[in-house]
Amino acid sequence: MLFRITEKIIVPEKLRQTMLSSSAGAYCSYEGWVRDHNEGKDVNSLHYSAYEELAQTIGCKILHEAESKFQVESAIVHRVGDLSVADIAVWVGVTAHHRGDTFLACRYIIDNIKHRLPVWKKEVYSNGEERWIDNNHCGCSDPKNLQF
Amino acid sequence: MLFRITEKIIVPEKLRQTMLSSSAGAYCSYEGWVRDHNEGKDVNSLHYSAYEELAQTIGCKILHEAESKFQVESAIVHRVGDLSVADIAVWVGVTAHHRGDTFLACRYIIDNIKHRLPVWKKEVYSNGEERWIDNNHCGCSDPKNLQF
Amino acid sequence: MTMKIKILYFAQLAELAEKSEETKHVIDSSLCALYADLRKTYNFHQELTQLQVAVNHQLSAHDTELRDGDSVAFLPPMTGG
Amino acid sequence: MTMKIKILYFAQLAELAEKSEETKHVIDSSLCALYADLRKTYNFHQELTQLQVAVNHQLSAHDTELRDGDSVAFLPPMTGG
Repeated sequence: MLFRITEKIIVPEKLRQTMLSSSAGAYCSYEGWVRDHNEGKDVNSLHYSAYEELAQTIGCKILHEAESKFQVESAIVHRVGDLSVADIAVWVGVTAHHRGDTFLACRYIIDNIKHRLPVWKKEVYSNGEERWIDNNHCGCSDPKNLQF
Repeated sequence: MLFRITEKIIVPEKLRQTMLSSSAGAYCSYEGWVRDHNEGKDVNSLHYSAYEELAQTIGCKILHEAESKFQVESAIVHRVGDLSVADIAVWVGVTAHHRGDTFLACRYIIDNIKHRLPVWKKEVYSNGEERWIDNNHCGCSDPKNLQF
Repeated sequence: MTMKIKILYFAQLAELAEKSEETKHVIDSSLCALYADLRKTYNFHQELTQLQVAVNHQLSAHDTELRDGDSVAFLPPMTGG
Repeated sequence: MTMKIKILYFAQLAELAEKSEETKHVIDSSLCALYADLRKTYNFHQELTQLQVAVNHQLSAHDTELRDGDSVAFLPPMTGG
């Protein structure tokens, strides 16, 4: 169980290696990448800001919930600071005996990160404008659907 | 869209790099690892054998189905030959604009690989016995549940 | 009795306040009064009901009573990931 | 008229047959008759209904009629992944 907020570039292969286990049969990982567009606007870069003390508590809580619900090992690394297009903003890794648990746990973790982790995102557009995103919630991650 | 059967060691970081895209916001990957035990027996190694011509057709069909159902880019690499504990037997990678599609597509692909791809697995146990696995189907991947 | 309260700002609130933290001496122990005061000073957009509150780095109910030495953060909807 | 049929073996069938392929000359064009013959020769465990069939590298119905030059594979339940 690893939870980390970092300003450094996320290197998924290094993180993947921390998950290796000869008793696990299934590994599922998720990465959130900075896209070059959002809601019809050209995105140049993103800025992520975190409330670190609280994020540490809530991040570990989310992992703990996932591990006890789904019988998995799991980890989260979330980047903060200035990110460019194609950078990794968040990485989630999950291992288990069986694949079903890895998918359910990985999805549970990323959905809960988006709703509960005290991290905020500002988009910087190609025309120089900036905007703090004020709603992370598309229909697919409606809080009502968070439990599965 | 990449489908490959290979005798070589699977290097997930290399495959991940083939998926990079500045317009994708979400990447989900799955790996099947050789476990050191199965159904109470100590596993020493696995042997995978494939019907390559048919696997090529069916593998591409599975990817095509996933891409049209879920609006994703996707790839499969399946290893054959003799594998040791902790080796990667299969790798699946999926990218999309949004995370929901990547999870659904990745799960669809691995479930369909297990049921439809003409690949067979023989377990070699620490006591020297060998056994062709004759049932890949735990409850969680009942063919009835394959469509979601 | 005045209480010394440390206030932490994040995201758009930090940008509007032009600082990431400050210390205030307050008399009213309600989060509601504190936020009303800050909102007037810095022109925060949101109502208190739209924000979560952390007291001493723990998510806390909106009716939590402040005590001398507490830290407080008003948190806009989270948008990580 | 005899037909020349190439038969491909995989997994436990290849192990029991001790070969990965062979060519046979058959008279009966049914997959059912061909499998019954092979099953007797090699002592295959499964009934035909438990196997999928590929003719010329394509999954095919169990009542497909064989033609001269076809390749045929009888496939045990798949266990990849």
